[in-house]
Amino acid sequence: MSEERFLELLIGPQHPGSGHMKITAEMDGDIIVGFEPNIGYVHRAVEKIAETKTYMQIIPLVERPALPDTANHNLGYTLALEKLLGIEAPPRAQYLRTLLAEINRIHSHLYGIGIHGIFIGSSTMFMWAFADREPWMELAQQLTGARLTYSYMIPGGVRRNLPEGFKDNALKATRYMERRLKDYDKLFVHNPVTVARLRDVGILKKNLAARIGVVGPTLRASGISYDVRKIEPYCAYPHLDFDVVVREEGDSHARLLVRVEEILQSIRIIRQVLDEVPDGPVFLESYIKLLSPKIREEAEKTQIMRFPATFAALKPPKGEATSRVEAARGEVFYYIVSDGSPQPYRFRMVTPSFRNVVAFKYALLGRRLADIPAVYGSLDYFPPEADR
Amino acid sequence: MDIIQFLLDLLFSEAVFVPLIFPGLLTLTVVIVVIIWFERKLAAKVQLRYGPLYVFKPLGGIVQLVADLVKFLFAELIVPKGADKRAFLLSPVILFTFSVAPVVAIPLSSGYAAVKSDLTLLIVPALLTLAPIFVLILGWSSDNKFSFIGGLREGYMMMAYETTMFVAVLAMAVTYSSLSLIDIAGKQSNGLWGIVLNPLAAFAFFVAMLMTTARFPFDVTEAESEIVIGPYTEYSGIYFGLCLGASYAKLYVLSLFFAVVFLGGWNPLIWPLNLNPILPGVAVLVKAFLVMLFCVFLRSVYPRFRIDQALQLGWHKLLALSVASVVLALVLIGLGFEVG
Amino acid sequence: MENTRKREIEKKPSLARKISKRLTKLRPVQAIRRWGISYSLWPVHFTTACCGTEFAATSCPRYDAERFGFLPFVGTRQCNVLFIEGTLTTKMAEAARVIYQQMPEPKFVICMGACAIDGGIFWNSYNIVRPHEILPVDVYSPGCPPRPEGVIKSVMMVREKIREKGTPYPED
Amino acid sequence: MAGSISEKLGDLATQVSAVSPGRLLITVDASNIVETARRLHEMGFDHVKSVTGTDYPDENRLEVVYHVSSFENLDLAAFVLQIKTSVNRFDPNLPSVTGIWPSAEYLEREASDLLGIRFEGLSAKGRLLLPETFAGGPPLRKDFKIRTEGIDA
Repeated sequence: MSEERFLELLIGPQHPGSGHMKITAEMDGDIIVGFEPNIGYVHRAVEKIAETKTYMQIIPLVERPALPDTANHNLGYTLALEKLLGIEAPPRAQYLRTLLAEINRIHSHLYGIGIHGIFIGSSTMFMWAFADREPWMELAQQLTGARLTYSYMIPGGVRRNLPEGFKDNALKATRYMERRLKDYDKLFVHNPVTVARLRDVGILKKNLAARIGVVGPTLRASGISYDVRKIEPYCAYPHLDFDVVVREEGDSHARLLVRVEEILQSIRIIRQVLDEVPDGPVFLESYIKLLSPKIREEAEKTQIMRFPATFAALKPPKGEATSRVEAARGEVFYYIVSDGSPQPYRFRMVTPSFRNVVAFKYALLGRRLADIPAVYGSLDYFPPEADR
Repeated sequence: MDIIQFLLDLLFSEAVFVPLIFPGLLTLTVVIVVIIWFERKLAAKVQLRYGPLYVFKPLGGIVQLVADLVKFLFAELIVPKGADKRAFLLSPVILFTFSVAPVVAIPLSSGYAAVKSDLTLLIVPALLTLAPIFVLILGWSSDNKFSFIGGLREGYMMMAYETTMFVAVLAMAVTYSSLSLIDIAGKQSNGLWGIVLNPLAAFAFFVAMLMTTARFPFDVTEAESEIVIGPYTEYSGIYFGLCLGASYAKLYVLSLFFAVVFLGGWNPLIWPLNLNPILPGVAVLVKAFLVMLFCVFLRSVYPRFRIDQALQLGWHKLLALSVASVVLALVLIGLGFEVG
Repeated sequence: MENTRKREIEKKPSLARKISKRLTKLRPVQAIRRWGISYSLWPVHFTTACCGTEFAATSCPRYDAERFGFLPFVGTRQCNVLFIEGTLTTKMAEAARVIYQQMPEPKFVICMGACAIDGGIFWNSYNIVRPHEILPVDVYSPGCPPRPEGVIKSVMMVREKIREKGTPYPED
Repeated sequence: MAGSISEKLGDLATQVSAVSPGRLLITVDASNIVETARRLHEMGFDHVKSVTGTDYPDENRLEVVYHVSSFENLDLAAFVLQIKTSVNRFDPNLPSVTGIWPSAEYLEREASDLLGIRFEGLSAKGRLLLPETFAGGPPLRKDFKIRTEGIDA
């Protein structure tokens, strides 16, 4: 009899609340007594393929697993590669990188909020968040030429200079976003039903969160002020003034609020970057010198950089490099082993979603069936990123 | 000739005309088509979109649901391997029938009703009680865990909302000291509508109505991110259309009921117009339609409650509220307040 | 004796079927059917990979595919379009086949993204499947990821296909 | 930092050195990995960022790398420790550190899935990322070949 007490529920991979994974949930009535996420449905072997590609070809590759958050993944890889090459981008490029990273953080957070909304039944929040992603993607498109897959950061700088009129558009977008966040607050974030659904659901206590190693907003919602932008500042972050958003509750609602408040911090950063961006080249002078005079002239005129020919077979010296950056979902960690050939000998990428997948088990045991989507959405779990 | 005359008489007799044409099946179909279109358009408006548009552009895609129905009609009907075939195929039909059936007891004017009984106030909720049983059956017969959970949730919700609903109806019966809907509507002719007389009962009934028809924020039986579409998960083709239709039919019937009991029925229309049975009926229909619109509009405002929260609300708050409404009605009567 | 009885049993449903078949072959009925299906393409909720983000953007305010009656829906039994959103991994391919079989006829498959065409950037991965090997694909939408306009275009192409060629009946 | 760590680890570690700002390299023997983990955990390094390996078929060894840092102690968080150890390619056995760092669970499962390292004491069995039916060796080993661009591709 005792075995039949529990109902084994297979959720996914085709299920509106599962995303790209299969969840095996054991239910005792409405209570979850066993929870096992079965991931790997989007495992596309990024780490193995990277070993067959040149260093420049890996840039688009690392973006694909985390499509809503490409800029930060691109940035992390570029930083690791620059460490291997022993170069550093010029200051203006550093600011432009920060700019794109923050724009990307905003629209990635909006993506997370929207998915969280639809998971607990608010289709309007989903639509609004996705509608308000568009201005930011439009901005990024103005800067880089692509909607999602920017490939903007290259070793030694960035691909394009700031286009004309960008500052006005960006400021307009920040003002719009601030206005919209107030609307979100009324409709969704502090809607009584939302609060009832999310508060005290899926709690990760402070020491538990540190022990199981979750990252990003999930960690910060549990009261740990860990943000790579402050711990190990990169790009222009040391010169910028912003706060790390921390909440103590550790529940789903706290994670949602962290996301909302981080959008405000990102807006603050974008405003500072637009004001303070220094003049100068956006690509390393020593690389620009390698270009043929004609191409160099053209690049100077259009402000769109061209790769020097050496980039086709970029050969970093033998060695290892690690880098970490704070992507929208948390810390991305890269570890590259070079053997001096044009392809990396070993390429390792640890994504935030992969490190957060462990949180499901701890946050959901003993909760109810309806809490699965509420917690899932709050972790902002993006399966392709986790599976790589 | 006699036969034709007989058939015409039969068709226009209230016993046939009411359930089949107005306000029965035919009107219901049109109302469903329009209300779902409105639902999608309204949600789209809130969500900064257009919603269905190109299917018949001059009228803003109003026939979108007709296209969907045609698609469902011609789609393959799949009976899952493990399903109990008879129950699987029969229960949606019965569900739909029982969801529409109460319409016969709702009078649309003082002289226009199929069932001329003194107990119509009770007939409508009583008939509606039968429908959820078939949701349970179809959830069970689908041989799918999500359908099963959905069916169970419907069962739980049924227990929670029906008590409230009946107590609220009882409160209105006390207020009007009558069990006949015609009487009740008649007593509101002085402009004192039920919603003014007993707002507590109106509110409790309205929330119970949201629960029974699975509207937001009590969408727990069809909560898509948890249990796909609940009991209807395995239904394809026109059978899914029937299940969907049943839920809207229920909303329609309850909205008519709400309009008659709480919103004054056909009352704004004055005496000469009352002679034609259709015109007062249209007034009721318009009121019911507005109630339906409000119900479906909630979709774009609220997320959904968890099942335990919905039940808690049903048992703890709403039941208390409905009991309070009975007390209010008794007080009104006790003060010698004569209605109508 | 047994034979005739058997024939009777076989004949009985076939008469009803014949009538319904005759009816559905009528020109106006066919026209209505095509019109209905072409304006009511419901893709099933099945995100295979990262193109899902752009797919979601397609039904959201700026692109609003619901204008065309394109309503992403949750259950397999009610939908008639299977969107392969990007890479199909070995694990996911099994699910994709099951979902395709669960969907009622008539059904259509749209492949989104370069990965769904021939692997795209992941062409040499050990864990991917090319969708055309396991599913009858109707329309491809190229790009990495395709822009939402491209997704809407692919829906339009399916619509045109239905209108021009019609769709097979399940029993044919 | 390197000094205090090497003091804490004593002769467990064969090498403790700072390789770049904020990065420390610790080399230990495979048998000492759990003890090293325990001592580092006592120091406040509370989570694992990455568990992975690099295959060196020529030297017949699989270099396993743990990247460790801290969340709760923000001074330690500025450092990422790179704990390296080597195992035999043909018999890659390692004790699991999940007892000390639960955050290593999925990372170790991934490493055992993709690199074929057996972690003793890892409770979860079965594959993590690859399908159960996956044939062929661990894909991240160097002898697992995939197609490459070129004339013969």
